[in-house]
Amino acid sequence: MSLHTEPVVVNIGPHHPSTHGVFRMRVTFDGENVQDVEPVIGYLHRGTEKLAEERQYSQVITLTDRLDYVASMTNNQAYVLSCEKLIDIEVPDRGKYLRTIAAELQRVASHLVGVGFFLAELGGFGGTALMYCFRERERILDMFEMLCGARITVSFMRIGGVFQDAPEEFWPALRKFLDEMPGYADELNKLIFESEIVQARTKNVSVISADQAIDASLTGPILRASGVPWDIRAAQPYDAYDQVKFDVITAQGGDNFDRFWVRMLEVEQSLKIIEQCYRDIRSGPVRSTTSLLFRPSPGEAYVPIEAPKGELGFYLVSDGSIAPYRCKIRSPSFISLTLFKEMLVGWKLADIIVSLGSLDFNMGEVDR
Amino acid sequence: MGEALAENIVYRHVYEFILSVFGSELAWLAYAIATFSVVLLVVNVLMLLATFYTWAERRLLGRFTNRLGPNRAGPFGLLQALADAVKLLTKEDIVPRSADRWVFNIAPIVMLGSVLMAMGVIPLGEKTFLADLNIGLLYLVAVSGLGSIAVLMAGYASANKFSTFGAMRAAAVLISYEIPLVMSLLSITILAGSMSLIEVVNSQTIPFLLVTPLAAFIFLTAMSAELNRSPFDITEGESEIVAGYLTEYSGMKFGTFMLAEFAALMVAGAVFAVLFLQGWKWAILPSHIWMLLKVGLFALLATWVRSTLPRLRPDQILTFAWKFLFPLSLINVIALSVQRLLLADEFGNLQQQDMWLMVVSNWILMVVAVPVLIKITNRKSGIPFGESAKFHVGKGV
Amino acid sequence: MPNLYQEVIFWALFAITVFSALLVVGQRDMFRSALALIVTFLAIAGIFAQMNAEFLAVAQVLIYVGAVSVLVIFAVMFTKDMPHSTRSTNLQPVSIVVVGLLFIALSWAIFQSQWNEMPAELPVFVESTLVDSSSQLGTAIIRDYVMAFETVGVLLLAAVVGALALVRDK
Amino acid sequence: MYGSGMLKAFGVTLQNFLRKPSTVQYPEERLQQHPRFRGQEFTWYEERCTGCASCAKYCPLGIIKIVTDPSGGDYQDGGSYRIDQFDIDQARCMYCGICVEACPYDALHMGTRFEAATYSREDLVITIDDLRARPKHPSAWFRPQLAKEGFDPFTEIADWREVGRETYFWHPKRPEMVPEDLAQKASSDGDYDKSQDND
Repeated sequence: MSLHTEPVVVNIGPHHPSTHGVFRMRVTFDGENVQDVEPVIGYLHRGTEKLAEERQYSQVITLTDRLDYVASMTNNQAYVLSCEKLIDIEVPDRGKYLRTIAAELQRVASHLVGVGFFLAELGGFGGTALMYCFRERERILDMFEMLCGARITVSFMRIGGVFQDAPEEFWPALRKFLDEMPGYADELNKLIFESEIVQARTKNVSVISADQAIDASLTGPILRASGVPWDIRAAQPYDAYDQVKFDVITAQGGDNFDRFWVRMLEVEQSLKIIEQCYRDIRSGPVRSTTSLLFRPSPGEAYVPIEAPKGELGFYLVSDGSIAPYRCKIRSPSFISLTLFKEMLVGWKLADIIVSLGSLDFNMGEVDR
Repeated sequence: MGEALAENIVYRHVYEFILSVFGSELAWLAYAIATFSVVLLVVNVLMLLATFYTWAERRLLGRFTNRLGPNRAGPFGLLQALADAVKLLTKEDIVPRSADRWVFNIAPIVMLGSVLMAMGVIPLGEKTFLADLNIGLLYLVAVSGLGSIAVLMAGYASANKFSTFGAMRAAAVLISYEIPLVMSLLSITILAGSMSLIEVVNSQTIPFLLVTPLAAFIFLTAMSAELNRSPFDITEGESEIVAGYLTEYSGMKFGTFMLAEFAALMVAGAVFAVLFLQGWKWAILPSHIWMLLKVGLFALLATWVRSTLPRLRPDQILTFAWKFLFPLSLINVIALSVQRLLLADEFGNLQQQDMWLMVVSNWILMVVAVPVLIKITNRKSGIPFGESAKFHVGKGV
Repeated sequence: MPNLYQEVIFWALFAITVFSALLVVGQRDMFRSALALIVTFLAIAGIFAQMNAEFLAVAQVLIYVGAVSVLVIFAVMFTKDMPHSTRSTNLQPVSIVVVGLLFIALSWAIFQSQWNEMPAELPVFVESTLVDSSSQLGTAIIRDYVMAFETVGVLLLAAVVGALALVRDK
Repeated sequence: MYGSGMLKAFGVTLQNFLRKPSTVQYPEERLQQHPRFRGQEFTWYEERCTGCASCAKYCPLGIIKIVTDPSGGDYQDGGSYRIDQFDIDQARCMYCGICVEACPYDALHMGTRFEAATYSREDLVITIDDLRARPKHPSAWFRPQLAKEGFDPFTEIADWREVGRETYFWHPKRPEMVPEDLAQKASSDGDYDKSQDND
């Protein structure tokens, strides 16, 4: 016995409290069940790639800040690594370590934002976990301010190193953060991941299998949550990652819970990496080239890095002029949206939001 | 009803004053004005409490989330509610073009009305109540059902899909949680031997919270569902359906809805205090103060829950109601009936030592019944209860 | 003790009942019809309350307003083009005739009944009803007619189980 | 036991309830900024500026407009142009600081303020007169000489002589800091190159 009902098409976004920016979904609902999803992107398109092709290599660094604006450091890092490969220069050791520390701090900050919104998306009071996460992220941002004078749009890295050495007050602040952060992470575990309601809501929901994830070329925590131990930091080390030891976190479920849980565990690993960098960093120069303006010989370069959200890389083609001929951005957020429909169809309205959050994408990076 | 009102001190004074001024031939006027003034007093107490609570909840939530909360308007931000009201009043009143204008406008009034009507039977202190209905508990349930009609009206009339989602969810929650709620009220009736709220308070030689913890648990759960409070706030689920049935409301219509919601929480707190915490009774302090403190305790608890727990999915909420709460409330009612049958004397009254016996047996019942029922529900459906906190994490490379 | 105020209130409730009942059939918008039905139920509950049948009044609100009308609205929500769904059909003349006949029959029954005789048979019961109708009802249901009450309960349970069995996913 | 996870969550919120709030009351209290903070209100030292327009050239957004006049001054080696116009369109500025990094004469510094709300966009354009008139609170961003002297840009106003000069090639010569060296660092100041100071 069944009742004839008509599906409802609902536009979720671009203005919706939890679509992570101006993201729009055309969702076809049968009651509360999702029948079809169509992501609509492009509301934040700023033409970053074309802007980059109009600017000198060193000026593009400031544009990369604005791609994934919750993880500017890693954007900088991906871009300058590609540039360094293009003009073939070596970064001094201290510069490498500083970059690694900054990138890992940024990873912690980015994951904190992702995990902080988790509880809000599940429908808890929008401020609880978020405020706790932002409180800790604030300390990271304070450290970024010490490093480079800005908190979000950092422009910290330069081609050939970082722009300047860390000030002396940075190191005690980092030490304090490293000492206190595990306690706060434990608090977040208790608040979010051990709660039965959270587990009931997210376990076995929107499962992505390992094969599906690989086929869709997903990377980052989403891929690792499906059980694939692929981490570019371990597989193709860049900067100082070949000098540090850390575990590649994987989970087996591939569901919403595991995607967040992998992020939470990666925070732990990031702290471990920073700890080692803090121990191993030695005196020395932080930057090898001092010129803002250069003309690389014609060629191309692509260096992938493990950004908080997955593999990020800038494919640069040089024609010998002062600006890149082509700058293609391989952004993890955009590719994370590939499996969107497969993830959501068959689940409920309430699950859409959580699954969306579990991808932890950023519209600045999706639309570029 | 009128007799109970006549005991009211405000009523008596106003009535006598008007009689003394106009003479006894205008008794109907005195009756009308005196009744009106008492009703006005009670309604205003409720409204004042609700507006105060909007501030208090935001301050408390602020502290729970490691912030300060509103503290700018007036000392400690106490005038924040006033500032909000002024802001809402000066906002443009927008009605969507395709909305059913008439229903759209009347919905907030129905919502507030249902809450105010519930206030009619609740004793706010010793000898401070409007009416002592002998079916007070049923009246409360009946009147609170009206609020859901208002939600349905708002959801339909807004001509917005998010609003419709919210309204349908509200209806589903109402139908499901009314039953455990009534069951928990029934267990109170069994204990007190009356449905009058005054009688319920008078019969509480021991707080019923101790005597029947299961009923208190069911009441709190069902009430938070009826009030759209976390973790059952799917009706407004701001992360999913924007603001549910409130999506299209603006200005003071929105304000009326919010006021009604907070007032409903106050009413629920008062009901909880009356049913489970001996109402106005306690030592030393005046009865009204005790009542206020108990309502405040309930509000604090509600805020704490709101700050901590995320929301369940609608299907999980319904499963929770039908497969867990409903059997649990049946067990409780049956257990209490049997206890009363065994323990009551020939006049059907319960002595205090019998009550203590019930305290012991009911706590044992709770400790046994809840885990067993959870196990059964978990095995059968597995939906509302996830696994307990065990993580399976493999390390790669 | 029918006095002026009670008369006024009764006639007001009566007017509301009749008017909203007319609205139920006269509205084009089915949702508004359902709302008018709720108003009718409420007004009838008011009449019950005025007759000191408080339990009945509250039960009316609880069951009809709280539950039945919500189900009605649920059902109404399934209709297509809700705002214009109530249309007159060619059965209108037939229905007018049927309603007219029903009205005549009811009126005849009302005027034929010997109303004056009835209180004479049940004076004690009426008096006690005025005092505490709900406890009287409770006693009647749980003590005197408990068998019938439980039978109805079992019947309803069977109906619920049957309904569940019908809609269950195979 | 089932439900223990939720109870722990309640414990966490209670713990935070009793903790000191992590926010501050903004207009009355302010968070401490780092001297490197890149803010608004560029600090410009006209005496040091030669009008080379490096800043305008390196600005990724092209929002700096410099009009110079070679007729008046001696613009040969070591000399400077007369600067007629120096507009920074703050409304489009993203405070990346590349103009400061590009300035070869340490004439342009980032500012330290961040409250520049205005009612119209035109008010956000910093003209040369604004630059001259504004109190000089130079940020230590890319100006390590300021950080080295312990200059506090939030309270002090720095004269152009006080901010000093740093060669552009200071990076390799910098004594490096590791956490253990911090105490030592405090005593080993002043070994940067001041030979190119042309004040």
